[in-house]
Amino acid sequence: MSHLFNHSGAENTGYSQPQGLASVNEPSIPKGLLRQQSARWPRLSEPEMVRHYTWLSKRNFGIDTGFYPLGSCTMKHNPRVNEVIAQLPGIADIHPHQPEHHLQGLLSIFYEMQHMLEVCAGMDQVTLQPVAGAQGEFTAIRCIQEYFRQRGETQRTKVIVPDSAHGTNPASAAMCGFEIVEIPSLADGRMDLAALAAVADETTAAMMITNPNTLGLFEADIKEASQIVHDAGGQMYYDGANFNAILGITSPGLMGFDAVHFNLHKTFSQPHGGGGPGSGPIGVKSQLAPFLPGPLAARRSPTAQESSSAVDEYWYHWHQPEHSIGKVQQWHGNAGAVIRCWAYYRRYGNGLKTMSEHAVLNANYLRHAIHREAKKEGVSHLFVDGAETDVAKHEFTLSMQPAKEALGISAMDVAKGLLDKGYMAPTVYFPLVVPECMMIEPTETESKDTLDTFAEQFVQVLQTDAETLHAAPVTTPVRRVDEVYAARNLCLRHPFEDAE
Amino acid sequence: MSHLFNHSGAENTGYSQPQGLASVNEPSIPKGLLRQQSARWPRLSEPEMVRHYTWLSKRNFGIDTGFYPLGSCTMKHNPRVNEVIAQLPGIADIHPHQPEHHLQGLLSIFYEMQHMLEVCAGMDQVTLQPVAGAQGEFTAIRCIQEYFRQRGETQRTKVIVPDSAHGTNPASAAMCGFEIVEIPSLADGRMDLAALAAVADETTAAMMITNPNTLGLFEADIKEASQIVHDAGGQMYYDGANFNAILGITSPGLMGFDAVHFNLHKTFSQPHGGGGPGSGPIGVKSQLAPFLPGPLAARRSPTAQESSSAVDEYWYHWHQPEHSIGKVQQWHGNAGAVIRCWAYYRRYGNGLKTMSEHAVLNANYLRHAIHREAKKEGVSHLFVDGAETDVAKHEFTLSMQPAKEALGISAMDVAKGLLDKGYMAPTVYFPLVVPECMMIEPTETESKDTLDTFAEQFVQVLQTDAETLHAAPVTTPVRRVDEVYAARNLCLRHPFEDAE
Amino acid sequence: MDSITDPLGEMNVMVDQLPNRGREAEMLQSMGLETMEDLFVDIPSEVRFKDELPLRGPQSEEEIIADARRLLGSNVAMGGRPSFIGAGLYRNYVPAAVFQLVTRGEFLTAYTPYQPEVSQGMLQAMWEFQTLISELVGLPVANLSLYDGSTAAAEALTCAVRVHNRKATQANTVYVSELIPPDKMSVMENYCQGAEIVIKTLKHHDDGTLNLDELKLAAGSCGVYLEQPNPLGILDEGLITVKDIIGANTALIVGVQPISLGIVEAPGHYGADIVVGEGQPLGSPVTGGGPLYGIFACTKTYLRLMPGRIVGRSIDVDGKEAYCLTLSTREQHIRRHRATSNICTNETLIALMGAMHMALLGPDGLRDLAHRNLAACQCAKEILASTKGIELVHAAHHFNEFSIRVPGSAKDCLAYLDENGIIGGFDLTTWYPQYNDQILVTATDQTSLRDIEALSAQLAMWSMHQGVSA
Amino acid sequence: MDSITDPLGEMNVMVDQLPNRGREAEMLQSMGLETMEDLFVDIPSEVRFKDELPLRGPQSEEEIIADARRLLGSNVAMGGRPSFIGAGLYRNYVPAAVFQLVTRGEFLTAYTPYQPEVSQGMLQAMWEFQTLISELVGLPVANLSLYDGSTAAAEALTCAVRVHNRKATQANTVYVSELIPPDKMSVMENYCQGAEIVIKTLKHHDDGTLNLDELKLAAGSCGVYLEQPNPLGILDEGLITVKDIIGANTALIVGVQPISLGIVEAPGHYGADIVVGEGQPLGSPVTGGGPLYGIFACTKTYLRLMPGRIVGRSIDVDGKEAYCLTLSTREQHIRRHRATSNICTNETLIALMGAMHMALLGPDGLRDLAHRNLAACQCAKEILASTKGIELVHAAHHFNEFSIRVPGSAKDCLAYLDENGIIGGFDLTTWYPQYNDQILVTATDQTSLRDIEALSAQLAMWSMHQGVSA
Ligand SMILES: Cc1ncc(COP(=O)(O)O)c(C=O)c1O
Ligand SMILES: Cc1ncc(COP(=O)(O)O)c(C=O)c1O
Repeated sequence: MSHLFNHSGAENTGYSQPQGLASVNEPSIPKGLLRQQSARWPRLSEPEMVRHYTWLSKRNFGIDTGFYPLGSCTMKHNPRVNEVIAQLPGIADIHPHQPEHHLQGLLSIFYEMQHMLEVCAGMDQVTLQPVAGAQGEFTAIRCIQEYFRQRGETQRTKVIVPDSAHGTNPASAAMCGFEIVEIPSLADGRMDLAALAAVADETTAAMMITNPNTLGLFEADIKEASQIVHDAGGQMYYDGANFNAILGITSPGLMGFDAVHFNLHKTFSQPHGGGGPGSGPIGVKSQLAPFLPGPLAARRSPTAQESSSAVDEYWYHWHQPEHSIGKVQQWHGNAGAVIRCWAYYRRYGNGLKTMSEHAVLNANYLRHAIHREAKKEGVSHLFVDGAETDVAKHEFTLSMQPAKEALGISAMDVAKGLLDKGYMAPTVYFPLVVPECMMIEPTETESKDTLDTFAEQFVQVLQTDAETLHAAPVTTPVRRVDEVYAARNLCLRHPFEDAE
Repeated sequence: MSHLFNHSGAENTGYSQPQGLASVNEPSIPKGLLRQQSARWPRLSEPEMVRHYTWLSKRNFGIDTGFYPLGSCTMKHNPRVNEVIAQLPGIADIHPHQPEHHLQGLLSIFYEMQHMLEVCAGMDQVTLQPVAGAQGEFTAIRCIQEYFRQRGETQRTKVIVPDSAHGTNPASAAMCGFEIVEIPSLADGRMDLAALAAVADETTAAMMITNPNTLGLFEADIKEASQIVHDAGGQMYYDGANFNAILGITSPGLMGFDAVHFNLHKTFSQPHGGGGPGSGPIGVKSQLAPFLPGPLAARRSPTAQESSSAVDEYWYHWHQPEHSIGKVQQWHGNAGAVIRCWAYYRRYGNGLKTMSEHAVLNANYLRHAIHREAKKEGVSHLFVDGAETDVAKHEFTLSMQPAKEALGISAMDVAKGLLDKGYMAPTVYFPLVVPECMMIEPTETESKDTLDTFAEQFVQVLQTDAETLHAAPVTTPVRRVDEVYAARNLCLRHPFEDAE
Repeated sequence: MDSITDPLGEMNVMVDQLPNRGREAEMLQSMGLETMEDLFVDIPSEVRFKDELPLRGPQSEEEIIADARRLLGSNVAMGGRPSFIGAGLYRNYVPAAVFQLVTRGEFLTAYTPYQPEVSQGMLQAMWEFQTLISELVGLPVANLSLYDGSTAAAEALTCAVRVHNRKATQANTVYVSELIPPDKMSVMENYCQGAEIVIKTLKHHDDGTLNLDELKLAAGSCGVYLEQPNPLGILDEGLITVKDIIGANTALIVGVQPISLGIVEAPGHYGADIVVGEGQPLGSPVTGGGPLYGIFACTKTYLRLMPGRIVGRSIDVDGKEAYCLTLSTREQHIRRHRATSNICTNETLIALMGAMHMALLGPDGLRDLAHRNLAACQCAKEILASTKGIELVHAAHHFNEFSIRVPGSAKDCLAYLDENGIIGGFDLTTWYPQYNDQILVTATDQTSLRDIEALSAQLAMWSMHQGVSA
Repeated sequence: MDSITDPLGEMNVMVDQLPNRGREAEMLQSMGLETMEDLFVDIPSEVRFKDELPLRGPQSEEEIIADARRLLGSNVAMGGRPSFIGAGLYRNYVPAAVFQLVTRGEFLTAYTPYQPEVSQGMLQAMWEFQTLISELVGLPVANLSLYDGSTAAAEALTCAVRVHNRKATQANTVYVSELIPPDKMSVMENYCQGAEIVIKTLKHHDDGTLNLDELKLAAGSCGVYLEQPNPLGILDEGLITVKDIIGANTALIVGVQPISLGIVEAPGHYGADIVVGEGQPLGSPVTGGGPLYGIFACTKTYLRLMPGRIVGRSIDVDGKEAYCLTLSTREQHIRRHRATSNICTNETLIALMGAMHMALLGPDGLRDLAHRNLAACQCAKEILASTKGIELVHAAHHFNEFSIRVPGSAKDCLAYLDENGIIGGFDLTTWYPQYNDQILVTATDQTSLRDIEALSAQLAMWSMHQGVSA
C-alpha cells in the first residue's frame, strides 16, 4: 500500500528548480503575510513520486483496461493522436487574452466546431463556452430565462422535466431560479404526452428532455411534445448526452427543439479523466442566439493587412452576442477539450452517421446477445427489458427485479459480479423509473467479440449463487467498499499525527 | 487473456491511411515479385490494439512498478524529462547522413559526451558508436587486436578473463578470434594476482576485468594487476558495467586500464526497455585511439561562414581515426540513447560523485539492514556474504547455500518468494563463483524506507517454510514457468490453424 | 509486370476506430435484421435528415495531425517570445513526470469512480488531492475540483448564502471586491441570480488595498469575497483583519493564486471560511483558458452545503482501507433540483495533474517556486520603474504581477510591443475602461532577466515615440 | 516588511533524483560509520581522484530541457522541409498510439525478462513480435531483435558459416553483393574476421540487377547475402532464382526493407534461408541512426546456431499458458566464449514499437503503406525523368528509392538544393566514389507531390546553372 503522506523522508523535493531571478533579487512580502507554517506536503523524490502514481493507476479501471459499458456515459475509445494534438504549444501554451491575430488557428477551429455542431444539431448558433453538460444546461436555461424576461413573460417560472431525466436537468434549472415540474413516464418508459399537455401552460418556460431517452428509446412523439410546449409558449430543451445515437440521422432541430447541449466529451471523446474535464457547448435557435454567453468565434473577409496572417480565406474574430447573459466560465471554455473533439470530428467528418449507426448496432447486438445467451442457459426469467421495444438506440436498460425477487440478487450484486469478470459495471439504479435498473451502453468502438464474451459472462454472473454475488467482488484491489462507514466516519483528508 | 492472433475480426486496420500519391499513380512491380499471400497479421482496430498492449503492460514489472534490485543491471530511476527530450524532432527526425551543418546540435552533444566520459574514465578518446556493453567490448578488443597486428605482435592470441566475469567478456573476445584464458578467483571473490602472473605472457593480448568486481568488491590490487599485464606487453580492458560505484572517485585510467566500455544505459539511465536499447561507448588511451571506429565528433574554430549556424564558439564535425577498424554499427550508434544519457549527465554534472556515493551508501545500508533484520528474527544462519568485506560498493552478494543445505531453500526459491512480496528479484546464480548466489544492487534512487522494508520482507521470505517457497510465486500473473517444457516443446510463434 | 489498381480507393479512413466495420451484415443477421436502416425504424421520417451531413469528408490520423500542426502552429505560443500576460492564468513549467503519468490510460480513460472497488487509484489520488489543498490553504475540507476559479468563486457565494442566510441581517446579500475582473464577476452574477442574491461591491484605496472602513458595511451579510493577491497582483496585509471586522456569521471567502501560498500566509490561518482559486498554476499549462480546475476548500461549517464531489476514506468488507465518494446526498444525481450545485462532470484529471505537481514540489519546492515568482516580479518592477516614461501604478507589495502606467494608450503600447515580438502584458482597459493607460505586467518563474530587459527597452522606445524625452 | 534571504542558495538541483539526500548521516550511523568517505576506504588513495571532476555544474530539469531545445532545435529536422534522404533509414509516420503505449513504465523501465512470472507482458509481446516477423518474411523462426540491420546481416553471415562450413566446398567463404554500402560492409568485415571468414563480392549488371551467371561461383560457399530492394532501391526479379543456383548447402540470406513486404514477395517464399533487415521503418523514427532494431529470421536449420534472444511459449506449474526465454544455451551468459553471439542488451523496446506498429497496420495497412511508398517513388521517377538535365540511372522497378544522374557533381548539386531548403537525397559518392554525379533519391509515404515538384524545380534550376539548356 503506497501512501503519499507516509513519506517521512529527507528534506527533499521531487522537482529541483533553478534559482532564476531569486538569485539576484531578495524577495520580500509584508511581514504579517509571511507564511508561518509550511503545508504538510510529502517530501518525495521524483522516483518515489513516479512509483506512487504508477501504483495508483494500476488500481484504476479505464477504457484502456477493459470494456466499460457505463450507460449514459458513452465510454468510447479515445483516439490517441488527439492527446498529441492537445499538447502542441499552439494550444497548450496560449493565453485566452492574446490578441486575435495570435489566435487565428484556435479561432478557426472554434468556428469550425460551432458550425459543425450547428449542422449536426439543426441549431442556428452554438457557443463552446460551457465546460460540461450540466453547465450547458444551466447556460441554455439562463438564455431562455433572459429571453422571456426581455419579452416581459416573467410569469414563466417553471421548467418541465420527465421523472427519468438526469439529475443535472432539474438541478440546472433550479440553479437558474426555476420551479421544477416533474412529469411521470409511461409504463413503457416513454414520455407521457397527456401529462405534458396537462402541465404545459403560460407559466412554462421550458421543457427539458433527452431523445433517445434515458432508457435508450427514441421518443417518436417528440414533435408532438414540441408542439405542446411551443403552443404553451415555452421553449424546448434537448439534453444531448445521448447524441451519440442519432448523429447524422436526425437532429434536435428537426425534432423541434430550441436549445441543446452537447456532452462533447462523450460524443466526441474527450477522455473523461476519472470525472472530467468535459466540454458542454450549447446550440440554440435564432430567437435565443442574442442571449448566448460571449464571445463566440465569427469570421469575415480579411483586410489586406490581415490576410498575411490568416489561416484560410477568412479572418476569424471574437463576437459578442447582443443581449449576452455574460459568462459562465471566465475564459473561452475548455479549449483543450474542444481541440481534442475537433480532432475526433475530423476523423469522421460527414461520416459521423456511420459512427452513430455502429453505436446503435452494437447496443442492439449486445442486447440481443444477452437475451440469446440467457435463453441458452435457461436464465431468461431473471431479468426483463427495462422497456419493451423492438430496437433500442445506443443503450438499453434491463431490470433485475425478477432476480431480486426470485433469488435476492440485486442489480448491484450483478454489477459487482461483473467487476470480478474484469469488466466495468454498467450504470445501476438509473433511470429511477426502472426497478433494479442496469443501463448498458457498449459504444461503437467495441468489437463483436467483446460483446459476445460480455454477454456470456453476464449470463454466467446470473447463474452464480446469491451468496457468492453478495460477497463479490473478490478479485479487485479492495472488496465491497462500505459507503455508509465513509459517511458516518468522515475522513476527508489525511489526519497526520494530530488526528482530528 | 488477450491474444494478438486470436482476433478473427473484420477486414480491419488499426491505422487508416490517406491514399497519398497512390491515388495519382498506379503502383507496379515485377510480376514475379508480387506478394502472393499476405502475412497472417491480426486485423485490429486502434481501440483493440490499445487495450491489448495496455493489458500486456500490466503483466510486466518495471522500475516504475517497484523496487528492482537486479545486481549488475543498475536499475535506477529514469528521469522523465529525458523521454521528452528524446522525442524532440531535432533528434527523432534527423538522418545520420545529413550534412554537418544540419547537425551541429547533435555533434556538440556527442562531443560533450565523449569529453565527459573521457574525463570520468581517465581515457584519451571515447567513441559513442557501440550500441551496447557487449558491442563495446567487441569493439575495444578489435582495436587492441589491430593495434597488435600493426605492431607485428600477431602471437598475442589470448585474452585473460576471471571466472567471475560477465559472459559477454569471453564471448566478445572470442568473436574477435581470441583464445580465452580463464583464471579462478580467490576464495574471497577477489582476483588472484598469482594466477594472473602465471598466465600473463607474450601471447597475452589483453586482460578483461571489472572493478568493483561482480561481487561488488573493489579490487585494491588493481594497479598490480595492470602492472603484470602491461609487463607482459598486454592491454588492460575495463568492463564498465559497475561504473556506477566509482564515478568521480576513481577511474579506469587511474587504475591503469587502456580501454573501457561504458554501459551508458545503466550508469546514465537510458531506460532498459525490457532488454534494450542500450549504448556502449568505449574509451581508450592514446595508443589505441587511432583504431577506433569512426567517425568521432571533433571540433575546431568555425570559419566566418560557419559561425552563423554554430551553436557555440566551436564548429563541430565528424572525424575519422587514422587506422580505424571501420564500423560496428552502420550509423553513429544509438544517438537517441546518447541524448537521454546526456540529459541525465547534465542533471549531475560535476556532482556525479554524489550519485556514486549514494549508490554505495544504499548498497551498504541494505546489506546492513538485511543482516540486522536477520539477526532480529534469528535467521542469520541461513545465508552468508558472498564475499567477506567491511564495505561493499554499489552491490553485494549473498550466498543462500546455508539455507539450501539446512532447509532446501535455494536462491531461486528466495527470488520467487520475493516476487510474491511485490519485488523484482535480485540477480541469481551470478557470478558463478558464489554458490546459490543472490546479487543485490539497490541503486541510488531508492529511499531508505524502501530499503528497510525490503530487508524486512527478505527476512520474512527466509522465515517462510520451504514448501511454500517451492510453490512460489502465487500472486503473479502466472506461477512458476516451466522452462524445460519451453525448450522441449519449442513453440516460437503462433501456430495459426495449421499447427506446425 | 503487374499493375495494382486503386488499392486504396475503397478505403474508409474511419475503419481504424470501428472494430465492427465489415461485420455489419453478420451482426444484423444474427438479430434477424437486414440493413442498418432496420435499426432506425423507430425514428419517424419527418424528423430524419434527408441528405448526408453537409460537412467535409473524413480524414486519417496523418491528415488530422498535419492540419492540427498547421492551424495550431499559426497561433502564437507564449513560450516563443518574452511574454508578460497573466491576469489569472500563469505560464509555468510543469515537470515532465506529470504528463507522463496523467496520460496513463487507467487515469485518462476512466469515468467518475462510481464503482469504488475498481477505482481506488483515482479515489485515493483525489483524497490525497483534498489533503494537499487542505494543507495548502489551511482549511480542513476540500472538494475534488470545480470547473475553474470563476465558478469556484461563484459557488462559494451561493454556498455562503445557503449557510448564513437564516441568521444574516443582510439576507441574500454578498460583498465582492470592486477589483474583481468583469468576466469573473459575470460568472458570479449568473450563478447568483437564480437564488436572487444581491452582489454589492467593496471599495479599494488608490494604493490598491482594501478599504477596511467601508468593509464594515459588509458585516451581517452572508459573505465577503476578496482575493489575495488581488487582481492587480497586490499582496494586501489588511486582509488579515477582515474576519474580525465582518464577524462570525459572514463568510470570509478568499480567492488565491495557489503558488503564492508557498510564501504567503494561508487564508485559513487568518480567518477565511472558504478559500477558492484557479488551480491551473499547479500542474497545468494555460491551454487557451481551459481545462482548468477550481479549488474549493472550507471549514466544516460549510461541509454539508458545499458544492462538488468529495472522497472519503472508508473500509471494505474485510476492514481494509478503501476510498469512495461520500456525502453524495448534496449532489444532483441524488438530490436533483435541491442539490447544492448542478455540477456532475468536473475537472478531476486536471486536479490530478495538480496533485502530481504538488507531490513533486513538496513544501520546499512550492516555497522555491513562490520565491522565483516573487523575485521575477520584483526584478521586473525595479527595471520598469527606472524605464523612461513608465510608472508603477501602486507602491505596494506584489506577488507576480503589477500595473504600470504608460505614456499614451495601453492598447497602442501593447500593439507596438507585439510588433516587436513581445507580449507585453494585459490591457487593463479590458477590465476597467477608466484605466486606459495601464498594463498589468506578469512575471513568473519562467520570466528571465533577458525578457525583462527586452520589455524595458521596447517600452523605452515606445515612450520615446510618444515624446517622452530620453 | 520581512525580507527572505537567499532561500535557494543551498539548493542542490540533483536532490530530486536522490531520495536519501539529507539522510546520509542517519544511514551511516546505523551502520556504525561516520562519513561517506568511510564507504570508500577500500579504494587505495593512489587510484583516487584528487579533485572534483572538471565538468560543468549540475542543472535542473528546466535548464536541461531548455538546453536540449536550443541544441537539438539547431539540428535540421527532415520533417521541416522537402526531404529525399533515405539510403537505409526511412522517415515515416509512426501512429500516436505506439509512443503512448511503449512509454508505459512497465515496458519502458523493465530489464531483460529474467523472471518470467512478472515479465509475461514483454515476453508475450516479443513472442508475438517473433510471429509478426516470421509471417512478414515467410520463415518459421525469428529472434527478438539484433542491434540494427547491419549487425543482423553480419551475424547472419557468421551463422551461415557455423551451419554450412562442414559441408562447404568453399569453406569459410561467403559472397556479398557488391552494392552493399561500405559502412554496412565494414560491420560485416569486423564481425567476420574473428572466424577468419573470407567475404567475396557478387557483381551486378549495369542495370543494377544481379549478375546471375557470376552467382554460380558462390555455389558451395557457406552463404550469399543479397538485398531486396537492393541498396539502389531496385526490385530484382532475378533473386527468385538464386536459391536454385546456389543450392541447398549455401545459405541464401536476403536483406529486406520490411515495408516493401506489403507488396513484394516474402524472401522465405522464394528460397531464402535467413532474412535480415533494418526494422526501423516499422515502428520507429530515424532518430539520427539509432536506436534501431535488426530483424533476424531463419529456417529451423539455423535455430540452434542463431544469434539473439528467443521467447518460447510454455506453461506454468498450473498448466496455464506462459512465456519465457528459451534456447539460452546458445547465449553468452550460459555458453560464454562458445556462444553464438556476444549480444546481451538488444533492442527489445524498439522491436516492441515495431510490433505495435505491425499490430495496428494489419496486413491491409501494410499493403497500403507499401503502395504509398511505391507510388511516391514512381511519381518522383516520372517527374524527375522529365526534369531538364536529370537522368534516371536505372530503367528498373524501384521500391522507394532510385538513382539519378545530375549534370555536374552530386555534392555541389546537393549543396545547391540545401541552400534552397531541400534535402535532395543521398550523395552516392559516399558509397561508390566512381558515381560522383549520382544521387540516391528516396520517396516514402511521407513524400508529397508538392515536395517532388519542388525538388524537380530546383534540379532544373541547377541544371540551368550547369549550362544545360532549357
Ligand atoms: C443524460 C445526461 N444529462 C446530463 C449529463 C450531465 O453532463 P456533465 O456530466 O457533462 O455535466 C449527463 C452526464 O452525466 C447525462 O448522462
Ligand atoms: C558486468 C557486465 N558486463 C557486460 C555486460 C554487457 O553489457 P550489455 O548488456 O550492454 O551488452 C553486462 C550487462 O549485462 C554486465 O553486467
